[in-house]
Formats: sequence, structure tokens, C-alpha cells
Amino acid sequence: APSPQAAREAGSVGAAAGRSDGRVLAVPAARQLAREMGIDLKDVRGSGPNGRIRIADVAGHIKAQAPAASAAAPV
Amino acid sequence: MANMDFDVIVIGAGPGGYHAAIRAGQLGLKTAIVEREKVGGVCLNVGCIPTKAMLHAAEVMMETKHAGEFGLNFAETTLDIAKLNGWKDGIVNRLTGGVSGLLKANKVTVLSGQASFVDEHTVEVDGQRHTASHFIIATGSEPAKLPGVEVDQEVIVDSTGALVMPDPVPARMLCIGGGVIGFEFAQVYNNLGSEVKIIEFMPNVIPGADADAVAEFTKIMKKQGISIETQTKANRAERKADGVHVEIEDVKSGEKRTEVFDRVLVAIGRRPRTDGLNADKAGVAVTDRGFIPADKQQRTNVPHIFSIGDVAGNPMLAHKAMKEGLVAAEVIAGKPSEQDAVAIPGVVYTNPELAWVGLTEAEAVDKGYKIKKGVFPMAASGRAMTLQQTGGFIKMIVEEDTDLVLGVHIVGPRASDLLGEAGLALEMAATASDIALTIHAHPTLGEGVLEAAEAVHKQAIHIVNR
Amino acid sequence: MANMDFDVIVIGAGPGGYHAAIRAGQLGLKTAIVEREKVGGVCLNVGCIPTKAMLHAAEVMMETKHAGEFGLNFAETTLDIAKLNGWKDGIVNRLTGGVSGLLKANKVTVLSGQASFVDEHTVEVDGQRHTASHFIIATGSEPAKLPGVEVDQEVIVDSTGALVMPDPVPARMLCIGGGVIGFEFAQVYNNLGSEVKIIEFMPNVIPGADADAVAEFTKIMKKQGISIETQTKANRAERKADGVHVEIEDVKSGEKRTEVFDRVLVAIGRRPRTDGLNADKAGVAVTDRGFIPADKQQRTNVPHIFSIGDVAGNPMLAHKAMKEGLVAAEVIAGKPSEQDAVAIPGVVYTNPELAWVGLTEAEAVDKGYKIKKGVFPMAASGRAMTLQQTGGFIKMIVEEDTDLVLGVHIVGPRASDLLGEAGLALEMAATASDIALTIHAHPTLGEGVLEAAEAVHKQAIHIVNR
Ligand SMILES: Cc1cc2nc3c(=O)[nH]c(=O)nc-3n(C[C@H](O)[C@H](O)[C@H](O)COP(=O)(O)OP(=O)(O)OC[C@H]3O[C@@H](n4cnc5c(N)ncnc54)[C@H](O)[C@@H]3O)c2cc1C
Ligand SMILES: Cc1cc2nc3c(=O)[nH]c(=O)nc-3n(C[C@H](O)[C@H](O)[C@H](O)COP(=O)(O)OP(=O)(O)OC[C@H]3O[C@@H](n4cnc5c(N)ncnc54)[C@H](O)[C@@H]3O)c2cc1C
Repeated sequence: APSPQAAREAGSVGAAAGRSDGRVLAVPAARQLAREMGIDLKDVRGSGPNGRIRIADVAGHIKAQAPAASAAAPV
Repeated sequence: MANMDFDVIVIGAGPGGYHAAIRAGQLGLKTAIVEREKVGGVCLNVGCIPTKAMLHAAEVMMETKHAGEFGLNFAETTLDIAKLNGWKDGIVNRLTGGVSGLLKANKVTVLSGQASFVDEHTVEVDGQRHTASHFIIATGSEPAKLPGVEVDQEVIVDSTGALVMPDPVPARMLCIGGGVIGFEFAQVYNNLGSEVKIIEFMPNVIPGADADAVAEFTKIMKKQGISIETQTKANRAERKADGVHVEIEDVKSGEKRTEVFDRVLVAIGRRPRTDGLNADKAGVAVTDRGFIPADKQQRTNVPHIFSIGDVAGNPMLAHKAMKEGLVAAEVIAGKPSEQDAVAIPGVVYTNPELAWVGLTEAEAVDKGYKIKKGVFPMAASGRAMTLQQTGGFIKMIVEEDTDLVLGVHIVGPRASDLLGEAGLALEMAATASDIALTIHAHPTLGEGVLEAAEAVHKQAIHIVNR
Repeated sequence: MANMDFDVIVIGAGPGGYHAAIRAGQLGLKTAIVEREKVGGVCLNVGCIPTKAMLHAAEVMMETKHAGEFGLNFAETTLDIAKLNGWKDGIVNRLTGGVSGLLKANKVTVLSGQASFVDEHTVEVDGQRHTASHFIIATGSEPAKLPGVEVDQEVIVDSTGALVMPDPVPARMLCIGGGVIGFEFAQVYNNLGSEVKIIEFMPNVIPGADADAVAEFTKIMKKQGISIETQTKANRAERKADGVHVEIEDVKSGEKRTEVFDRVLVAIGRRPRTDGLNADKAGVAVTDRGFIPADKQQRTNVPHIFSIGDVAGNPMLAHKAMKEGLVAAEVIAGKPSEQDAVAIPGVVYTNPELAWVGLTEAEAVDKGYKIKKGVFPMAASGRAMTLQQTGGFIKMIVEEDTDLVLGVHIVGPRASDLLGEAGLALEMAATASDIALTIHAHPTLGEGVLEAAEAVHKQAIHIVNR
């Protein structure tokens, strides 16, 4: 179940990555997952405040990429 | 409602009330707070603060007993009990004085006396009527009474009476009720020299805490010399020349016996306080048990009247009252605040402490979560060793599929200080990995939180993972 | 590389090395660790742990001095110094024994002796050659030497010598170097009765810490009786009948004077340790200053050879070494790990502690951040009052536009325990609001973290916001 915090964050989605200090705001587990999946966090849209990336955002990014591939094979 | 005296009147200046009033003041509301006893409420005057002062004194006494291990010896120790009581009162006075100053600085009018509703926009205080567009009821709670065991605040005391340490320290002390308050006083008296017994009606002490944590905690308390009997109740108490004769009953067998004590503490719970408030005159609903319930915005059934803190419902904890106070004030000021806390931490401030936030293992299972857990014993912590406090553990409950932290349960020194991280983890929807990947300073007790998270993944370093 | 003896050989069994080895074992790698002195390295044997044991003893002594405030008095106090030293050694032995057991439990082969590279896949230990597909260099660091002040480990000591408290406790103690180690020992000796002076070459003590925090910290240390002189250096020391004569120079004026001490600690920094390693034989690059640098995966210039901990670079801290050890082991096991920490915490484990994580105010400004800050004084904390420790504060640095927490700096009791929350906040990219909206148990020191976050928004409750 999504926590109230998650709901609160969803209400205040900030800009996507691209901070002046070059840092991509992502929680540690999301950083790890991105590395495991070979994903550049700069390509992921974070749902948290200031575009903070959570695991769910990385997972969502992976899913969003996947249909592009499967779309080529219509049912 | 320009013809009202105030934008908001807060009734009761405990932690809930003064937080509400200060925040209301900060947000530019014309605010008054009514208090019939002392600013600071139960918490500052006869609750959280004086107990922690006593516990600190008791802790230092305990530490000096272990100091011999590292070669520090004390030939003769004396305790000046009047000074102990006075020191504690001094801290209370400094804090309540501070709160009064803060109310003033935030332009809050303090009205002394009992507030009674006259109608839904008027209260009477000391014969004077005051109107307001909004009210925040923060009247708190008081000790529940135990029929047959009449509190005289001399030898049979409630938590307020127990705060005044008698001279000499009572030789035999009985705590009726194995909740947080019972244990905190049990340790104070035990460390100061009393022989202490806790009796608890239910099968378990510290309701709400994780069963494993409670088992570890009671094991340590017993080792410190506190005797604990569950499923045991006190039927009646009689003051006699040689002490208080208490009839104690084994709830399961029905067997009765009489034991004699020099002081008896009744700490069987607290009940909401609404006497003299005349809530009905404002149309505010009060439950059978005396609570004034509120929604997530802290509104009662009457939309412009709010209820917060102990009187609003369980858990009766100061930090819950504070949060609710802030929420109520912000809502009145037009902000979209909500009491949306994922979890409310609980602490027994003994030494070691028992502290937790989030779901217990049983609660998590009950709610249908598939869980994993990680346990890190304090005995494997270098810092705990250097502090001479290796009892206890840190237990983390995690949802299996998502790795989401559901609860953290700590028995150990300074456990309450470690709750900061655990609480933030819960509110931020952190995973055990998030914690495990965060560098924790060495050597700190907080490394145990990291190790418990690693243990969830069977990757703890300082214990053998099974 | 099936013909290798091991998948990985770790060189050096300090915190970096043993973390690497245990994690490698957990991940199923055939692992060996080489140690020429004692398992546990500097940290367990002569660093983090024994200093914290001494500091605990010193803290209890300090506490007993303040116990009179609440009526607890001690007629006569004696300190058995042999017992103190033995107690500390006992903790070290328990911990190093524990690490040996953990290495065994994780099927790590321990090789005793000095490891020297023969070629890039072979080391020699005690005349025996061992081959491995990967190496992790974790050879740590050692005290830097100060020309003219020769360490004899009797009256002129480095941190290792300082750990053995002489009997009687030296009357006059000089700490050369105002870093973490200098301050920790200064307080130990001060609390045990020495008259202590710290001299520091640079204009500021505790490099890397926030300037405000350092100012508050040094104010408290001075109040405790430690004398601190910055921009001051020791030119030479000579052992004479009446003590060590030290020529001290005021760096600005060039003025020199001689002062006499009973013990002199040289704690001017540490340098990486690569002696006897023959890193060149494996083609591993060593910098002029003796470091073996590594990338984010802890790889040196030779891809199958990793470098971690003190020898890999600053800051020379055990928890950095541990993290790097885990990363190296995981990378060797084929995992995509990275040393990607947002911040590495720092702590001075005195009483009160100075602890921080993230950017200092100056660093944040230097990096071009537009910042806001919130400061909460310990004097306004109820818990701090009950602990009799109201010196210090919690300072939070936040990015103005985003509310992102950039750094947290704490002077106060148990500050290191509060770092858990601050560290998690930084790694989770938390905002000050995230912290302010999280319920913190009352009464805890952690409430100060919440209040500092509230202060950023000028909404703290227990202080007047300006
Ligand atoms: C011994 C003890 C130890 C405790 N330790 C802790 C602890 O460590 N941590 C923790 O979180 N909680 C602790 N608690 C619980 C904590 O004290 C309460 O949860 C907290 O005080 C509740 O705050 P409140 O603002 O709701 O009400 P209260 O603190 O009860 O304050 C209510 C105030 O309202 C006033 N009042 C009532 N009716 C009226 C009226 N009609 N008109 C005017 N004024 C009125 C009362 O005089 C009182 O001052 C402890 C309690 C006790 C008894
Ligand atoms: C007094 C003091 C207090 C400190 N307190 C703290 C603190 O509170 N917190 C903190 O984070 N840090 C503290 N430190 C720093 C901390 O001890 C180091 O950062 C940490 O030990 C570094 O770990 P490491 O694994 O890199 O190396 P080390 O701990 O230095 O271990 C290296 C090991 O490698 C062995 N070795 C070296 N060369 C070879 C070779 N060729 N063959 C075989 N074995 C070899 C050495 O014998 C040694 O055991 C303290 C340091 C000191 C001196």
C-alpha cells in the first residue's frame, strides 16, 4: 500500500533531473536498482519532491521502455 | 466572524495545547490559551519531563555501580533526597517558564482558570466570557482509578505522587500496572534502593510493543532486580502500621495472598479529562469512555471545534498531542494539514530503553503482510560494549516483496535516539536497502540499525546470518 | 582463472579489510585475508574502540562530578588505573576475537604475516606464495611523525601510546594537533585529572567541521578546562628530569617559549601505509603521498586489484573503509556496487560530541548553493536538561529553493546517535519538511533535529524564530 508520504510527494512533483550541482536526486535503493538494470538515472523521471527518484520510478521507467519493444509484435 | 474576541481559543496548555497555540500565533491568528492548573500540562509538570529527570539520576547511580569494572570506585555514596526532588522541580520550572515565554513571544493570550463552554462560540473562564471563531480542546487526561486501592499520595500514590521521592526511599515498592509509567517508576525506585515488584493484569507488559522486544526487555529488568508478575491483580489495599497490605490475586488460579509494601503506585492507565468543560453546551460529542474524537484534521463533530492530544484518543503520548496541535492550528489557519503519520513512536525511558516505531511483528502478520525480519544484538556492537550496555537488540520488520520498512523495535541504551532514523525511514517509505546502503558513523549504536537492515538480507557483518 | 588459490585475497584486516573479506565470503568467493599484526586493524586495536572505552570511563567520572546537583555525593573516589587499562583491553580482545570468529564463519582463510606482491596475481606471506584472481589492498594508515618530537611511547606518545594510561595520571599533558584524535585524548586525560593543553598549527581545530559548530564545541571544551591554542606549533621536545621540555612557537608572531609537560601526545595526522607491500611489483600506482587511489568501484589502475580504506584516501574513517570494503567485494562478485555515498559522517566522541554529515555552511556557500539554515540550541531541549547537558546545538543547512537538506551539524550529548536520521535524510534526498513532518518521540534529543528543520522555516516551537 502506498504510504501517506508517497501521496504527499505525488502532490508536489518537482522538475525532472537536472540540478545545477549535477546530482540526480535518488534514494539509495533506486540508485542500486538503476545500476543493476543498466539505467542512467538522468533518464528517469522522479515522482518525489524536486524530482526525487524512488525504486517505483525506476521500475516504472523499465516498464515504460518494455512496451516499446513488445509493441512491435502485435497480437 | 469579526465580532469574536479571538480567532482561536485553545483549552488546556499541555504539549498539545501549547503547540497548537504557538503555531496559531506563528500563523498570525489571534490566539488565547486557557489553563486551569499549570502551563505545560501533565507532560512538563508531572509526566514526561520529571520522570526523565528521575530516570537520569537513577541511571547515574546504576552507572556508578558498574564503574568498578573499569577501576572507578566510590568509598561512600550519599543521596540527598530533598535535593533530588528540588533538582527535578527546577528543571520543570525552567521548562514551564520557557513555555510561558514562548506563548508570550508568539503573542498568545494566556487565560488562567477553568474553561467551560457556554455555547458553541463562547467559553467562560473565571466568570469572564470569551468568544472565538474556533476552539481547540486539549484538556488531556488523568490517572485512572483502581477501586479498592485509594490513592492518598502518601503511601498509595499515582504517577504524580510517585514523582516525590520520600525520605527514606521506601524499602518495598509495588507498581500496579506494567505499562510504560509502571516500568519507568519501577526502575527509578529500584536504582535508588527499593525492592520493587510490578504486577500486571494482562498476560503481557508494555501493551503495543513487539513481543520479542518485550521479552528481552523484561528479561533485563528482572536481571536488574525488578520482580514482574503478569496475570496478577491487586484487589484492595489497606494502610496499616507496618505498611500497606495489598491483596494480590493470581488471575488464572484465583489464588489470593496479602503482601506488605511501603509504597504502592497505581499506574493502570489514564482516562480522558473533560470534567467542567461542558462540551455538550457547544454540541461537541463525547464518547462513553470520555474521549472527544476528531478526524484527520482534528475536527470534532462541530466543524469549528477541534480536539487534540490525550482527550482526542489513544495513544496518549506527548508527541502525538504535539503533532495534532500543529495540525489543528494549521487547518484553522487555512492550510491543508493532516495528521497523516505513518507511525507514532513509543518509548520506555528506562535503562536500557525500549523504543519502537511502526508495526510489531504480530501486527504486520495480522495485517496480512508477508514479512522478513532482521535482528542485531547489542552484544555485537562495539559501541555498546564501550558503554557497558550490551543487553538488548534492534529488530527490523520489512515487507518481503517491497523491502519496505514496516517497523523497528529496539531494546538498548539510547534506543529513543535511534528512533529518529527509524521514524524518518517509515515516513519516507524507505526500504531496508536504503538504510543498509547509508553510511553510519563508526562506532555508534546506530550502526545496529544498519546491521538489522543488512540482517534482513542475511548480509549483516558482525553477526552470523542464518 | 581456475588455477588461482583464491578468488580474492584481502591485504590487511582492519575494518575495511574484514568487511571486504566477510562480504566476499557471504557472496561465495573463495577468500583469504592477510594480517601482519592483529585482526581488527587500527580501529579495533588502537583506534576507534579503545578510545571510546576510555571516553566512556572519562564520561562517567565527569557525570559523577555533576551528580551533586541532584543530590548524589561521593565521599571518596579512587581510580585503579591498571584496571582501567585492562578493562579497555578486554573490550578490544572481545571484539577482535569476534571478528576472527566471523571470518571463520564466513569461510575466510586468515593468513598471518606480511603480504608482499610478487606479481600482479601473487603475494608472498611469510615465505609462502598465494595466487588470486583479485586483490583488495586495505593496509590502512599510521601516525604521521613530527620531526623534533620523537615518540618514545613513554612520555612522548602517539595515539597508540596514549591509550595506555600511566599511573599516576600525568599532571601536565600536551596534545600536539587539534584534530579528532587530539580532542578525544584531551578529554580523557582532562577528566582523569590532567591539566591539558591542545596546540594546533592551523587557525582552526577539527578541520572539515562547520565553523559555528567548532566554535561552540571549543567553547565547551575550554569551559571543561582544556586549554586550546591555535596557530601554534611545537618545534622540538626534550626529555628532562622534570618532564618534557617543549619549544612552542606562535606561528603568527614567531615568538617562542618553552613549556614543560609530563606527557606529550603527537596527533598531527595519519599517513597511508604501504611499506613492504611492493605494490610496484603488481603495477599498482602509489601517489607521492603514499596513497593507492581507487575509482568508485574501488579499482586501482590495475583492474583486478582494489584499494579501500585509509590507504585509498581521505577521510581516514572506519565507516568509509567499511563501505569501500563492501563495495570492492561486491564488485568482484559481479555486482554493480558503487561508493556513491552522498556524505560521510564525522564525529568527535567527546562529551558533548561534535558530529556532522553533509556540507558545512562554508562548503555549501562555496559550492554556490543558496542556503537557509535552522539552529536549535540544546538548552531548549527538555531531554538535554534532564541529562544535565545543555551545551551545544543542532544546525541544519538546507538548499533554499528545494528545501533539500545539505548538511547537519550537531554539538551535544549523543550527537553521533542523532546522525542516523541526518545521514538517512541526506541519502534519501529528504527535505527539511520531510523531517519536520515526521513525528519524533518526546522527550528525546532527536526532537532537536525536527526543531532545527522547523527553524529553517521559522516555525520552531521551543525557540523564538527570528
Ligand atoms: C508519569 C507520566 C510520564 C509520561 N511520560 C511520557 C513520555 O515520556 N513521553 C510521552 O510522549 N508521553 C508521556 N506521558 C504522557 C503525556 O504526558 C501526555 O500524553 C501528554 O501530556 C498529553 O498532552 P495533552 O496536551 O493532550 O494534555 P495534558 O498534558 O494532560 O494537558 C492538559 C491540560 O489541560 C488543562 N485543562 C484540562 N481541562 C481544562 C479546562 N476545562 N480548562 C482549562 N484547562 C484545562 C489541564 O490542567 C492540563 O494542564 C507521560 C504521562 C505521565 C503521567
Ligand atoms: C586513536 C584513533 C581513534 C580513531 N577513532 C575513530 C573513530 O572513532 N571512528 C572512525 O571512523 N575512525 C577512527 N579512527 C580511524 C580508523 O581507525 C581508521 O580509519 C580505520 O582503522 C581504517 O581502516 P583500514 O581498514 O583502512 O585500515 P587499518 O585499520 O589501518 O588496518 C590495516 C591493517 O592492515 C595491516 N597491514 C598493513 N600492511 C600490511 C601488509 N603488507 N600485509 C599484511 N597486513 C598489513 C595492518 O597491520 C592493519 O591491521 C581512529 C584512529 C585512531 C588512530
